[in-house]
Amino acid sequence: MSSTNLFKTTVIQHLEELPQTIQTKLYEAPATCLSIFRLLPAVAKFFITSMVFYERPVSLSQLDKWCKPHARNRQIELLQRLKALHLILDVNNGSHITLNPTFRKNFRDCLTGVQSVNAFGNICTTPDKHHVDVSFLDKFASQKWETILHFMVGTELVAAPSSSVLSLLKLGGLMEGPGNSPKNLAITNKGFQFLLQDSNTQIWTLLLQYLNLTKDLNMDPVDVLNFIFILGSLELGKSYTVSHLSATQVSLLADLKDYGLVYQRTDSSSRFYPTRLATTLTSESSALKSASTSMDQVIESASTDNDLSSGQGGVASSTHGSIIIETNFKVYAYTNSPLEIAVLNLFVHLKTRFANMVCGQLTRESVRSALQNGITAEQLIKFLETHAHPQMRVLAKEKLDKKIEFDTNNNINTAGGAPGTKSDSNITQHKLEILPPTVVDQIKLWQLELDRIQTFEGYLFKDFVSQQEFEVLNKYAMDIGVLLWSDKIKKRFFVTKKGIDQVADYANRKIPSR
Amino acid sequence: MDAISDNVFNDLDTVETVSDDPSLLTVILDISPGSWFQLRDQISIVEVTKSLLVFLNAHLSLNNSNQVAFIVSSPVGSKFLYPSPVHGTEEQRNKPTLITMNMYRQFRVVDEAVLQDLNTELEQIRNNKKSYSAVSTLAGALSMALTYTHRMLTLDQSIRTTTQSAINNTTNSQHHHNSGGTGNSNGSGHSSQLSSTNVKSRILVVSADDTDDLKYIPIMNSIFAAQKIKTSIDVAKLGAKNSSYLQQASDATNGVYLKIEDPKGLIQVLSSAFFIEPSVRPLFILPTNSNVNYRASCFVTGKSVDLGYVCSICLCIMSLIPTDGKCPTCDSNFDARIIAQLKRAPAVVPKKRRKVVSTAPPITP
Amino acid sequence: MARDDSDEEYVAPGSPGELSDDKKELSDSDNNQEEEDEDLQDEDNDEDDDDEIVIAKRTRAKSKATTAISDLRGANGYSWEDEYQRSWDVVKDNEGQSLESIIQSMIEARKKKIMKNSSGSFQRGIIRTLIVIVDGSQTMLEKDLRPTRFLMTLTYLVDFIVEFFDQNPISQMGIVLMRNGVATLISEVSSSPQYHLDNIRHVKARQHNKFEPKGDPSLQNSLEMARSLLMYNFGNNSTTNNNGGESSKNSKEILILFGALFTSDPGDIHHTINNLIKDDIKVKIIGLSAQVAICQEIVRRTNKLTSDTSSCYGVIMNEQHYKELLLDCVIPLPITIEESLKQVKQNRGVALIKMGFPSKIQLTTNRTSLDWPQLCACHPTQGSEGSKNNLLINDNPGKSLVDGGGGNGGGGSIGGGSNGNGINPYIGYQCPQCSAKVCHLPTICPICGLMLILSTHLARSYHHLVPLAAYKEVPIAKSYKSKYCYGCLLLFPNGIDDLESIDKLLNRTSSRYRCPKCSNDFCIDCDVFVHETLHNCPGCDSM
Amino acid sequence: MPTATKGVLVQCDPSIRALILQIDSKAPGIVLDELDETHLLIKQDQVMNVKNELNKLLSKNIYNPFDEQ
Repeated sequence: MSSTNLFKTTVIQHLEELPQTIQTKLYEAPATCLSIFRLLPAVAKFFITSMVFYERPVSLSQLDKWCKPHARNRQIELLQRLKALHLILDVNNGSHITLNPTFRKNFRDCLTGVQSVNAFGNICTTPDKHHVDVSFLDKFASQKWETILHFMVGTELVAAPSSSVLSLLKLGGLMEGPGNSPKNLAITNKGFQFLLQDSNTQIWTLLLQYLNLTKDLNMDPVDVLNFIFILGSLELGKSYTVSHLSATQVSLLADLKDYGLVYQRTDSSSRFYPTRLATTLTSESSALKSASTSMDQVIESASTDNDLSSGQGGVASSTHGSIIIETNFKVYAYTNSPLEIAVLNLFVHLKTRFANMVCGQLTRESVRSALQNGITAEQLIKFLETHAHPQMRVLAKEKLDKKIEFDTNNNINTAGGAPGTKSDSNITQHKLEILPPTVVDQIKLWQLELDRIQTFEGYLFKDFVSQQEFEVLNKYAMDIGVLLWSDKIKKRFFVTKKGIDQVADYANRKIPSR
Repeated sequence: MDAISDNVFNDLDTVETVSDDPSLLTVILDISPGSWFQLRDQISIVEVTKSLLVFLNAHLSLNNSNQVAFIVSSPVGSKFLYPSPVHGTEEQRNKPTLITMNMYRQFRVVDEAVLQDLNTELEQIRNNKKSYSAVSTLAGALSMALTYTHRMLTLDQSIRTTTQSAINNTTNSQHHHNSGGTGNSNGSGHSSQLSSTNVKSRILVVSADDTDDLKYIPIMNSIFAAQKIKTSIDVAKLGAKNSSYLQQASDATNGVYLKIEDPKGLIQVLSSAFFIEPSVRPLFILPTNSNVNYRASCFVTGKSVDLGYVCSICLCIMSLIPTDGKCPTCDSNFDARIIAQLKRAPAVVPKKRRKVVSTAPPITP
Repeated sequence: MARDDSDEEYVAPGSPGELSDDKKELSDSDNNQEEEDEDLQDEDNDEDDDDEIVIAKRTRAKSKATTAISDLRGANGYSWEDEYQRSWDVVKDNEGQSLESIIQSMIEARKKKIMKNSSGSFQRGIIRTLIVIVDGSQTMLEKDLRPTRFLMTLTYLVDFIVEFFDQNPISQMGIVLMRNGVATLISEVSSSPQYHLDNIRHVKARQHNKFEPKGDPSLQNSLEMARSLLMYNFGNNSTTNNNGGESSKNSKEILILFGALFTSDPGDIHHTINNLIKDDIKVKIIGLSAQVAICQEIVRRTNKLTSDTSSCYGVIMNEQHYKELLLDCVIPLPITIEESLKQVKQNRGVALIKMGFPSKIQLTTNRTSLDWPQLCACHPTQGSEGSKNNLLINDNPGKSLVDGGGGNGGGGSIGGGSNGNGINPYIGYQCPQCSAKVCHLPTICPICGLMLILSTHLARSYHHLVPLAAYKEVPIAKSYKSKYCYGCLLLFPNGIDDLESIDKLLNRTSSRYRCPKCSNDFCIDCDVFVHETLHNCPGCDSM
Repeated sequence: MPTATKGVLVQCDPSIRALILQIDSKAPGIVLDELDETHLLIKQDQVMNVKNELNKLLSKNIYNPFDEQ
């Protein structure tokens, strides 16, 4: 959940920064409305839906009545957000709000199913000569996507991704090096962090980079965004016609093919297939998991060996967790994918490798090396959480339930008195601890340990003649925000490197004039 | 550990606590013809269903992994319309579609299934004479909703081998047929097992039944089960009267109970008051427009009582002392002396009243 | 951490051991037991081991005979006596038969066993008053249950309390700690689970100083205290009214969680037992180490059993079994034939209770509910200790306000005052007889003395009265008429074409469980859920 | 007339400060000024050196599970 929130905010942030005219243009497409709606936080979704079928403006005081006092802050923040997106508009001097009319119309059309023909892509009616099924698409998508990731971790014997991908990686600061030759590129700190995110986040990171590029490429950002959002609502395994797309979108298609988001047999082919990576763009989690993708394939092949039921294949491709962490910092990962092992190797001291799993240990050294690569403790923990084995999740859930049960238990005798109200507030006191708390705390401590000292370059001012002289300069430094440290008694203070010129100037003006 | 107040440790707490977990919404529509006949001037079943479908669409649009179920309860029986296990056979597929092809796929699948099956269901009621007299099967529908919810909540990871693949087959075949051969969809089939541990769920009951002749014990059992699996029961009551059982159901499960005066505005109420997801419920003040009545109903007359007699063996509630001195439910003979005491005219003098009282077991000393 | 769930699973091997041998020892150990009782204090350490083993075998034989044992762990009784079972040993490879079906049938078998079938209509004493006596003697520090016997007992007790009030909503409970030769009341008789849970937590928190297990246990002292508690909570009625009807509608019960192997009493415990019988108090005992003769006698005599005490006196074999035994005590006791005969003989009917079903008062504005503290007429009858600690609003003004109008209401307080009992200050209930407002249910109206209860409280017990018939497993066949579970739409596996192969797959099931009434098929999960939680058949109620 | 000294301000807890002073005592010329309990002024080119030394010192006290094997 946390990692998906991460990408959501970045997408939303990107949208928030767009000028209003572009935003309004975006809202003209029902698919985009739906996708943007999905990206909003839960409470915002509620506000929006409650206004979709309500024509008149809603007064803010009315809205306040919905929220419990402790949620007030969140509500205000959300409204700010929605205003930034121009989803809601102020009317009556800000005492009332109303939904963006374009958005309201299109979202409502979307819900009631009366939108225009093309809103959710145009399905090819004729059968494809070259049969394409879902498993093929999955394979295609994961192959394309993994190529990129493998290239980033530097796995050998992997064909380099196309040059457009490379330039995107470079532009996004994920890799750096002279020129665009694949050999010269090296992964950056940001790139390491990128690897630890789930594939949805990764794709969005790249797509956002792409959006930044659109201006240089003379592409209409609205067109691009609309297409991306439409992709998110297409059906997996169906082919769509290229003919209805705008020129911008057709050129976009070629690039998306490189990322594995869509499949097109040849560049001139009149149809394209969205892959799972694309259809889950605006959804939660069912996309291919970055590092665990290959491990799913292992499961899949294993399951076919065991002749399990046919439904298993589909299930396996979306199984997510595979990592078990014990309280003694031992890590077991059921994988044999070089990619996942490479990622794990970033912060786990791997010891043993078996046919379908690797064992290792989180050590101070291994975590430190990751931290020194710019990966934060937070990211490590999130990665481990999202990739935790389902069994760990189940156990954590059980523990949490027990805690809550123990704490509340008030829904037993108060059959009349709304049991949920109290227990709900209690639930928030306990968090789901998927990872052993010892490990989580230790990783954080290791990060703290790394920055035991904080250093600032700058200048120390001392040897003031009078207290007043000190006060004047000290105050000035503080006012312009360059003061880092000061000691009134010993009459010394420290300013940043940036501030030294200003402070020195000021001192020269003040002190001689005295 | 407490001593560490570094922001590294606090960061996690500031992350939004409201999760966007997928949620399951089960709608139960009571289509007993009698009650809707009463409302014929205001709204028809089809109109209500249309509103409900938009409501379901809105729920689906919240989150890609959200799921819905639709159950109708009629005097003929309760039935799943969506997900419908029988749906998707060859004949069904060739029927003309009721929903425009342009609708968003997830919505279309649900809406189509519900509308088609609702029509057959209404047809059945029309042909069935029994339907005009029989009692409501809402309790059964609630039970079905709960078993279904239970299934969705507790898809056990450890037994994935068969059950889950089977479940996926159900839902997938579902999609498969409804959407004309999509193959493996990424819709509910997938998310169902992904989210097995953190699905939230709620049930919405839409009823226009004013008779309130629900079976008491099954309804109560359902309420307790809903409490246990932390599922809220929301109730949208149309018609003239409040339903005390449904009020109790929503009150006891932290649900929303609203009596809708003007059914024309149903969609607005659905999309606001009934749209509070379980995950954000702690943040909202739940709407209500009635005082809950916890009166029990008499086992003999079926009327609700606020002052009654209870058999100490089977705990059945009676509004009157039975004339034959026997419990109507368990046939035990009542103690004649106690009956005599109870039958005595209501005592005005406090002392006598205390005697009456003394037959009751003291719960507090 | 085991990745594979099946590692956790111990599959019971075929019927072990011979009973006859064990039974012989049983009589031997009985003698041992008697001697032991005579010099309880002098129980010697070097003999201890021998005794334990004999006794252990005895209880094992017992449990086997009565089948009330854990079926998840080894069937040999103690799990550590079992031959080591590897979960993969159970799986026999049957020439390419899919493992999947075997595993599934194993899982189903496990689930099936979890359910205890208790259909058949019983008359039960549903309004129960139960005193739980927890052993707090030195023996409870033993670490054979992790982390200690005492701590585990308290942990399980929490579950028990929750479950108890869930199933017996209009019952009361009290908790007594048996420690250092005396009985200490740690939780007064109350019908609020929260109150007990708070007290248990309190004991847990101070288990290393104030409530550290210490000294010898005294059964007599604790039984006497429990008896007086029970009599106090019933006394008023039976003396003034003297109609004796209580015995059928109210059951007085004591549950002892006994870790020691002896009791150190100030007087003659047999005298106490006689008193218990006279007052119609039933005692159940769960032993944590071995069977003790005096316990057996208490149980046998108070429950009027002839010889087999296993239904009321169990000795745990492992942690799982402990929990099972404890949770067994949640189910209301059936009224014995003897008692119902007695009733008929004396020509006395059962009691009829007048009760009020108050309506909830919650301040509401037009559309929203408001949380607003209200005044109430009831006073904190129990747990005054607790209410002193967390007072929301000053007690005194409330008192004067209510006292003005109150008859025997006693001291009143503002609704939130008595939070020790887990009362919500925002919700009030109005007595239908005198319109007084009370803050929690069930209770007795402080003004008019009417018993006030929510219909939901009664309703929680109804499923005991109308038990749902067990679903029957559908026999294996080539094809079935049902394709999916009626309750949850789960697809069932198809029929087995090759019926001959069934012999090899002993455990194979059809995965269908049919309701005898409505003939709908359900999956095992729904079966468990329907019978354990819902108590409604979705099929029958939909017809 | 006040003077400005170029340097790097180090913010740390007292225990680390003590360690840095210890490093300084072995190889003098690192620390320019001791400002207060939690601040030190050190030479700009010595920052990496101090960090490395510090890591070495701190690592001494860390248990490494692989040392035993």
